[in-house]
Amino acid sequence: MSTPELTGDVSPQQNFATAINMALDEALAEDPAVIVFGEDVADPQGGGVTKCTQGLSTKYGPRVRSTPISEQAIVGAAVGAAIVGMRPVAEIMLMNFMAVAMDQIVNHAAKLRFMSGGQTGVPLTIRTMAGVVGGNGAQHSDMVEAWFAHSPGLKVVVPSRPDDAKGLLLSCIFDDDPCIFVETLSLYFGTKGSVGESGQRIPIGRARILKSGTDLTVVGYGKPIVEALSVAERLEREEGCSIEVIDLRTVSPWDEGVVLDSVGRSKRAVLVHEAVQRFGVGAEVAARIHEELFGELEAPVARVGSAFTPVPYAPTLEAAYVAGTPGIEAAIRNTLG
Amino acid sequence: MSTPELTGDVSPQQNFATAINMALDEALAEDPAVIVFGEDVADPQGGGVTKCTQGLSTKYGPRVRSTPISEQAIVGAAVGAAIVGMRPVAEIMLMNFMAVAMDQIVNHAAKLRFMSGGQTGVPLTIRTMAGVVGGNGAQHSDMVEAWFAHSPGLKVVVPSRPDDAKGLLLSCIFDDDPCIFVETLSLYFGTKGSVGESGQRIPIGRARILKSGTDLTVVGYGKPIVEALSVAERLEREEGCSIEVIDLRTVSPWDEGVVLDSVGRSKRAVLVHEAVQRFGVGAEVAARIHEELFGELEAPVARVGSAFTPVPYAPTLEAAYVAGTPGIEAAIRNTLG
Amino acid sequence: MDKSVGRQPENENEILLRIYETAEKIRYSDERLRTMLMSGQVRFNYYSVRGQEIIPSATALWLSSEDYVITTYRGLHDQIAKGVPLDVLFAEYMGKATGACKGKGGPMHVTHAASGLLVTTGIVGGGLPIANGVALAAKLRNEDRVTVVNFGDGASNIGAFHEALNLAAVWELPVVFLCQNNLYGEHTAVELSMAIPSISERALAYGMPGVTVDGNDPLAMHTAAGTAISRARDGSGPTLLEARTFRFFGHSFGDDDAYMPGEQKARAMADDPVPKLRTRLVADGGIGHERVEQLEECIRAEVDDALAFALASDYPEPTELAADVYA
Amino acid sequence: MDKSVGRQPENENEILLRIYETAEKIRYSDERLRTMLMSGQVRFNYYSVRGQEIIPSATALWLSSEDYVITTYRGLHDQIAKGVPLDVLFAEYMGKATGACKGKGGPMHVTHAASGLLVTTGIVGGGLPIANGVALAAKLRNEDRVTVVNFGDGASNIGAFHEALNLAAVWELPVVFLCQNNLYGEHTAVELSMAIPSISERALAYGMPGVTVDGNDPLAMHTAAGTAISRARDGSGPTLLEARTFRFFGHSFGDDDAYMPGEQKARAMADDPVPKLRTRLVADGGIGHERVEQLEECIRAEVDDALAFALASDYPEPTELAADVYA
Ligand SMILES: Cc1ncc(C[n+]2csc(CCOP(=O)(O)OP(=O)(O)O)c2C)c(N)n1
Ligand SMILES: Cc1ncc(C[n+]2csc(CCOP(=O)(O)OP(=O)(O)O)c2C)c(N)n1
Ligand SMILES: [Mg+2]
Ligand SMILES: [Mg+2]
Repeated sequence: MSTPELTGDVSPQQNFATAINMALDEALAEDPAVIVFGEDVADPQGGGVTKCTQGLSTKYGPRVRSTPISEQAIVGAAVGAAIVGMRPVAEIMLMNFMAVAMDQIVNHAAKLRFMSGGQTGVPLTIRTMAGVVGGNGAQHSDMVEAWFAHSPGLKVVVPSRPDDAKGLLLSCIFDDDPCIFVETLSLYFGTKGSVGESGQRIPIGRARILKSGTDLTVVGYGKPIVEALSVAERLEREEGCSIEVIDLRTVSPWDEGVVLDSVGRSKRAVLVHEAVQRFGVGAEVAARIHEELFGELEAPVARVGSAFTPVPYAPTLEAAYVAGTPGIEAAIRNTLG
Repeated sequence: MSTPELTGDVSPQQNFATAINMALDEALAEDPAVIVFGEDVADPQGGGVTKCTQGLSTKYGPRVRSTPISEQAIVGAAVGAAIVGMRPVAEIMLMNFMAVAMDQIVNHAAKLRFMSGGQTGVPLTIRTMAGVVGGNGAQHSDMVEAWFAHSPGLKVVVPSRPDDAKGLLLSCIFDDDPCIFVETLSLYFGTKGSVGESGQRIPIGRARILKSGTDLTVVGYGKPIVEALSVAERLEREEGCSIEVIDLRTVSPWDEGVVLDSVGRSKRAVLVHEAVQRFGVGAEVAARIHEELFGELEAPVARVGSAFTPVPYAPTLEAAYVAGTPGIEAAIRNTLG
Repeated sequence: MDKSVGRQPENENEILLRIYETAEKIRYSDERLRTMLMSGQVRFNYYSVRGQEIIPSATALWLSSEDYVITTYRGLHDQIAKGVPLDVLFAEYMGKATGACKGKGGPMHVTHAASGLLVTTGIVGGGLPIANGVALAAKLRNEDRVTVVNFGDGASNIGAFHEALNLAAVWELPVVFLCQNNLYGEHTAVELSMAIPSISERALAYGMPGVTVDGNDPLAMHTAAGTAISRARDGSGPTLLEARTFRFFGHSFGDDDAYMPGEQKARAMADDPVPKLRTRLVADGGIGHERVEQLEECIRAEVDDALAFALASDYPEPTELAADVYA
Repeated sequence: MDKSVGRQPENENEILLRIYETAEKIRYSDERLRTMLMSGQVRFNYYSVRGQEIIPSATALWLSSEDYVITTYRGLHDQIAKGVPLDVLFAEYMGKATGACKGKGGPMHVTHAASGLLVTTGIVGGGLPIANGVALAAKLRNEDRVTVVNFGDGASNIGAFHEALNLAAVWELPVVFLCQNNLYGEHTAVELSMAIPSISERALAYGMPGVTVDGNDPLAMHTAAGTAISRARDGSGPTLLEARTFRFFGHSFGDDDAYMPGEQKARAMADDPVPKLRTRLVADGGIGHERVEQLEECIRAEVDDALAFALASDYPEPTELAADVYA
C-alpha cells in the first residue's frame, strides 16, 4: 500500500454536475439569501433532471423548490426576490426555453438597476443547459449567448471545466448583477477535474489561458475550446506548432486585455464557439481584435462556429452542423498559412 | 396656373406610415391569403396606434383583426396560419415586446420549414416598431435585430425610406420565409418620399447605394444611415470628401456583394446602426469585411452603435446614448485619417 | 414598521377622509400634469389616471411603507398612494437628476424603494411574475410584508398573468393581484378581448379567491382591499381582486377617444368618484367643510411645490449614462 | 374530404374495434421501440405513450386527413392515430433520409402534412398558439377542417396555454384543446403544479366549455371527443377537453420513476386500457376472437415492416443540411 499523497491536489475528481451541485450547496450554506428554484429541482422530483440540485431541498427546505412549468414565472420570481435582496438561482432547463422567459430576462432583470437609478440591483443567476449532444434536435440544442451578450446589464458565463463551473457559479451567485450561467450539456458527465477549495471563486470577466504558445491564438469557450486545446496539443506534439489557447469563460464582459495581449504577440487568431457563426459572439471579438491590432496581424481573424441552420436531428447532419475538431483544425492550419 | 407635370415622378409624397398602409392594402387586395392582425389594428380600434392599418378592416373585413394583448398568441396564430398557406402579417407594436413572443419566433417560425424537411414553409411577416424617439425609455426603444439575424431561418429587414418600406414590406409578405420587418419609429412621420408604382416590390437582401463616393464607405441601416447620408453630403460640399453611403435595408441576409465591392474600392469603412454596438449587427459586417479584404484596408473598420446601456429616459442621457450624427461624423473623420 | 397598518380609522367618515386626501392629491396632480403637457411646458408620454383614484387610495389604508407595490406605466395614482414623495416623483416624470431614479427611468419606470414602490413596468403583465418573487422573499424571511401588484384588464390576457397567478396559488404567496379594470386596453374594449364578463372569474383557474368590486366606491373598495390584504398578511395566500373603474382621458395623453361610445365616457365622468366622495364627506356632516378645504389647500401647496421643484431641477449630466448599468 | 367523418360506425362494438385497432398499433409500436432502445439497436430520446393510447384512438374516429392535429414530443400515439404512415414515421424517429422530415426533425419534431399531422413541438405549450392560426385559416377559407391540439397537464401552467385559449374563445375558432392529463409533468405531480383539482375548470376563465373525461375509457373518450369536435366543426367554437390518463414508463426512456408512488403506477398498469379493451371486445361476443387476432397479426406485420424499412434506410447526406433553411 502506497503512502497517501498529502501535498498538491487532494480533492477528488468532479464532473460538471457535481461541481455545480457543490457550488449551490456552498452558496446555500454561506448565505440565507441564496434560494434555488426551477422545474423538478427539489428532491421529491429527483433533484433536477441532471441531478445537479440533488440533496439540496432536503438540506435547505423551502429555499430550494420545484416549480410548475412556467418559465416566465420562474424568472420573474427570481427578479422579484433579487430586487429585495435575495440571491436567487433560477434554473431554465434548456437554453431554448430562455426564449419563453425572454421578456423577464432582457426587459426586466437586465434593466431594473439602471431604470431605478441604482436603487434596486438584480443579483440573480439563471442556470441553463445548452449545446448539441447527439439527437436533441432543433428545439433543445441552441446556444444563444450572443442575445444576452448584446443586452446591457446582463453578464454571461460559459465555463468549460468543472473547476471553472464551480468557481464561476459561486461568483455569479454572489455577484450583484444578473448572470446567465450556461452549462454545456456535452461536457456534463464526461469531463472531470478537481474543483478547488470550498468557497473558492473564480472571477467573472477573466479568461483562462489553457495553454501558452507563440504562433497563433485560439480564443473561445464551451466545448469547442476544449476541442481546440486537443488540436493545439496534437499540432505541437506532431508538428511543433506553438499555439496559445484561451478560454474566455465569460462572454460578457469578455477579457479583452488577455486576448489582445496574446494576439498582439502571436499575430494570428482563430475564434471558436458552438453557436452559429453568423452574428455570433465571435463576430464581436473578431471586430475588436481587428480594431485594436489593425496592421499588426499576419492573417485575418478566423471564426469557427456552427453552420447557419437550425440544429438538425440526424447524426450525419448534426456532425455537418456543429463547430467541431475538423473545422477548428482547418481554421488553425489555414490561419497559420 | 401652371401645366401639370406629366413626366417623371407623379406619385404623391408618402411618409412611412402611409407607405406601410399602402403596402398592406395592395397585398390584401392582391392575395386572399394575406391576413393582418395585431393589437388595435382594426378600424373600430383606430386602425393601429400609428394608423398604419387604418381603413383595412373596413375594406377587408375579418381578414384584418384586432387581438387581445397576447403577443405569444399573435405570433403563434401567424405561424399556424402560415404553415397552411396563408400569408399573415402580424403586428407586434414595439420591438421590446418581441421578447414576449420570442419562443414562437425563434423556436417555431424560424425552424418549422427545416424541422419538417421542407413540408411546411412559414411565410409570415412580423411588423414591429423600434428605436429611440425621445423619452420612450428603457422598455420601449430597443433595437434587437441582431437576435433575429443570429437565428437561421429568419429574414430581417430594416428600411429607412418610405419607398423601401413599401417595396420591402410587399416582398416580405410574398416571401415564403418568416420576415421580421422593423419600422424605425423616429422616421415614421418626418421622412417623406414617393413610393413607386402599385405592387412594386424591392428585393430582400439587396443594399441600396444612397450616394456614391470613393474615399470611404459608410454601411448601415435605419436612422443612422439617414444621418450618415447628411454627414457625407456635408463633408463633400464643405471639404470635398467623397463618401459612399450604403443602406443595407436587409440585415439578414445582408448584401455582402455590394458592401465588399464598395469597401474593396474605398479601402475604408464605417458601420452605423442604432442598436447597441457591442455584439450588434455591425460586428458581423466588420468581421466579414476584415476577413475578405484583409491587407487591403487603409484603416480598421469603425463601428458606430449606441452605448452599452439600457435606453435612458432623460433627454441629456438619451442624446449621450444614441448612435447619432456627432458619433458618425467623428468615426468618418477618424477613419479618413 | 408603521403600526397603523391593520388598525383602520374607527369612524367611517375618517376612513373616507383619508381616502379622499389621497384621491384628491392624485386628481389634482393628474390635472396639473395634463395642463402642463397641454401647454407644452413639459413633454412626456402620459397615461392619465383620472377616474381611477379611489382604488389605490382605499387600498393604501391597509399598507405600510414596509409593504410593496408594483404598478404599470399608468401608475401615478399607485405611486402617490404608496407614498412616493411628490418632488422626486414629478422630477422623475420630467427626467430630472433629482428624480427618484435620477431621471433614468422616467414615468414608465418609477421605483422608489424607500416607500415600497418597487417596480413600475412598461411591459403589459410584466409586473405580476416579479410580485411573486418579492412576496416569496417576504415569506421565506418571515417578514410581515404584503405585495400588491396592479395591472389592467388587458393584462389579464397575457401569459405572464397566468403563470404568475398559478405560481402564487401553488406557493401560497402573500400577494394581491389587483386588476384595475377600466374597460379598455389601449383602444380595445374588454368585451372584445375576452369572452367572459368579469376578470375575477379567472381566479377559479388557480384556486384562489376572485372578487369583483366597484373600484370607484370608496368603502366597498376599502373593504375588498382589506379582505385581500389581510388574507395575504395572515398567510392564507393570494387573491385576484378586480376593481371596476374607468379612464377619463383615454389610453394616453393625446388619445382621441374615437373608439369609445361617447355616452359611456360621459356617464362615467358624470359619476366622477373624487368630487362625489367630497360631496359625501361634506354632506354627511361628519367632516366639516372647513376641514376638507384646509386639506385641499395643503394638497395644492404640496403638489405645486413638488412641481416647482421638479421644473427647477436640472437634467442629469451625460456622464451619468454609464452608471447603474452594472453594480 | 374523407366522407366517413361524422358518420361513426353504428354498432358500439365496431366503434370499439376501430379504437382497438389504432390503440393496439400504438401499443405494439411503443413496445417495439422500447425494446429496440433497450437493446441499443436504436438510440433517441423517447417519451413513451404507453397507457395513453385510447385518447387519440377514440378521437381519430372524428377526424379525416383534412383535419389537423398538433402534438408534442410525447407524440407517437397522436401521430399514428392521425394516420402518419408508419414507415416514414419510424424512419424520422431514427433520423433517416426516408423519414417524414428527411431526418431533420426527429421524434420531437415530426410533421406529416399529407395526413394532417402538422406540428410536433418540443416546447411545452408551444403548439397551442399555432393551433389557433391553423384553425383561423380554415375559418377564413370556409373549410370544413377541425384542429385538435394535444398537450399535457404540465403545459396548462404555461403562458402560451392562457393566451391561446383566450384568443380561440374570442375568435370562436374551430379548435379542440385536448389536454392529456397523465398526472405528471416530468417528475412533478399535477397536484404540486396547480392548486385546482381538474384542468378543465380552466375553461371558465375563457368562456368555453371545459370537460373532464376518463381518457382510458374508449366510449367515454369517443363521446367527449365527438362533442368537442362537432362543436368546432359546426362553428360553435373551441373546447377544453381534459382526458385523464397515465404514463406507464415515466417521463422519458430511462426514467427511474423514483418520484412516483409505486402503488400508483402498479394500479394504473393493472388497469392497462388496451388489453382491457381487447378483453371487452372478445368477451362481449360482438367481435370474434379470430377477427381480433387477424387484426393484431396485420398490425404486427405493418409495424414490423415499417421498422425494418426505417432500420434499413440511410442517414441523410451531409449536404442535405443546407436545404430547407430558407425557401
Ligand atoms: C407586452 C406588451 N404588449 C403591448 C404593449 C402596448 N400597450 C401598452 S398599454 C397597453 C394596454 C394595456 O391595457 P390594460 O392592461 O387594460 O391597462 P390600462 O392601460 O387600461 O391601464 C398596451 C397594449 C405593452 N406595453 N406591452
Ligand atoms: C417551455 C418548456 N419548458 C420545459 C421543457 C422541458 N420539459 C419537457 S417535457 C416537460 C413536462 C411536460 O409535462 P406535460 O405537459 O404534463 O406533458 P407530458 O410530458 O406529461 O406528456 C418538461 C418540463 C420544455 N420542453 N419546454
Ligand atoms: Mg385597461
Ligand atoms: Mg403530463
